[in-house]
Amino acid sequence: MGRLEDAAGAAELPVEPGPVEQVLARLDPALAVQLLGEKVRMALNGRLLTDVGGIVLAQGDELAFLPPVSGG
Amino acid sequence: MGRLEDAAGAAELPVEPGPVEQVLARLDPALAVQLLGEKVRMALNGRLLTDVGGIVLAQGDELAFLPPVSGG
Amino acid sequence: MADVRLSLDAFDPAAEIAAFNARQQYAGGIVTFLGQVRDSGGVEALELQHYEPMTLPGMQELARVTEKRWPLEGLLIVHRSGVMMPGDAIVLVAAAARHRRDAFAAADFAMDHLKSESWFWKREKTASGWRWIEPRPEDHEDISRWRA
Amino acid sequence: MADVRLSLDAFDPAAEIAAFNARQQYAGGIVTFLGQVRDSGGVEALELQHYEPMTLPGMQELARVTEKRWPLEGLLIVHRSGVMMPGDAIVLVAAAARHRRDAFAAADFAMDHLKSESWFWKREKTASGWRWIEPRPEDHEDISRWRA
Repeated sequence: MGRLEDAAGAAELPVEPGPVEQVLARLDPALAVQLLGEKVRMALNGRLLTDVGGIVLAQGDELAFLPPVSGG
Repeated sequence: MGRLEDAAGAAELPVEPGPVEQVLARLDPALAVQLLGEKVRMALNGRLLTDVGGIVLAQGDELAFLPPVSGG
Repeated sequence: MADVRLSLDAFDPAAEIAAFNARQQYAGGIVTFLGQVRDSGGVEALELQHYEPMTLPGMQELARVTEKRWPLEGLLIVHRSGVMMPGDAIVLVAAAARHRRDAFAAADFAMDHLKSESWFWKREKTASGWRWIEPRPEDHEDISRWRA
Repeated sequence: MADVRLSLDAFDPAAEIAAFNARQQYAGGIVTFLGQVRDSGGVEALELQHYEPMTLPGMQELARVTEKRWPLEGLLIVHRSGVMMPGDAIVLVAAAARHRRDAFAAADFAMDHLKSESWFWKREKTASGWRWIEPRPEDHEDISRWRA
């Protein structure tokens, strides 16, 4: 979402299922660095993750990278 | 104004000109006590008085007794 | 710049808000406060009295102080006097500012001062008759926040 | 009880305020906040993005927390998503309560949380193109007031 869409060049990227670490390793390294930025939070199927370690994406799962929000 | 109108039985009382002390002395004593209550402020012709001592009412002057306010 | 009115008749708060908002193209945030006669506690009517020589001048002075304290794009203060029924509007304050915190603070400040430092006297009518309402201790606490 | 909406199209804040107020006969005070795209600084357009699975649920949770914290008679939260022009409404919060301080606090609290803890991303378009807007340090200070 937000500025990360510009970095990714798209709002959504289809990826192969598998452990999150492997999914990220297959992305453009510059993008992966941004997605793993300190202020970026992650949500799996609409639920915030406290720790991405050990998460394995299955077919149909949606992993969202959420940069700092700014509403109102 | 406010509850003091009930005490006075009227919103305005015509009084003889003269020093405020004399004007008050000619009123009903029970009313005078209420008008001089600690929380009552006085205004002469729309201007708040800090001290009523020494004020002399001339013809046409309006002396207002203002109990605690409550707006909104 | 402020629009300050003492209204002797009922006013339409929604129409006032719509008209005020329409003038605020430079504001990022607009805070409005509407005070109305509550339909509860057996209150049949509410009366606000004002003192002609002082009430509106006092409201204008309050607007001046409010505008001096916060950078506002617009300020509206409308206060009723007279007899009101449940549901009737008593007071409307609207503050428009570039930034929202200024709008919130200005509206809050103006309301606290209208409540306990403006020249109005309030009484309500219930089944047991009319009763004058004195300011509550909270009203004085509210206003003391601004003196810090 | 709260009316919480994510609006993908322009909405009319004056009509929303009028409709909300009309339902609040038990409230003594109603505070509304309207945030709109400011006509200044060369901003040609503003875009708010939301994330479908989380944005509206997050707003509903915010309404629940707000209603739990203050005794309210009514609460309205409408937030736009999409591309807006100067003068367009971005967000409307209305809080109705028996007592005015509850209405002020609830509206203020909801706005602080919509600003910096809701799932929206904002960018603005000027002559030099689109630029993402990160939250300002003040936004985090504002929200920390409620944790005391």
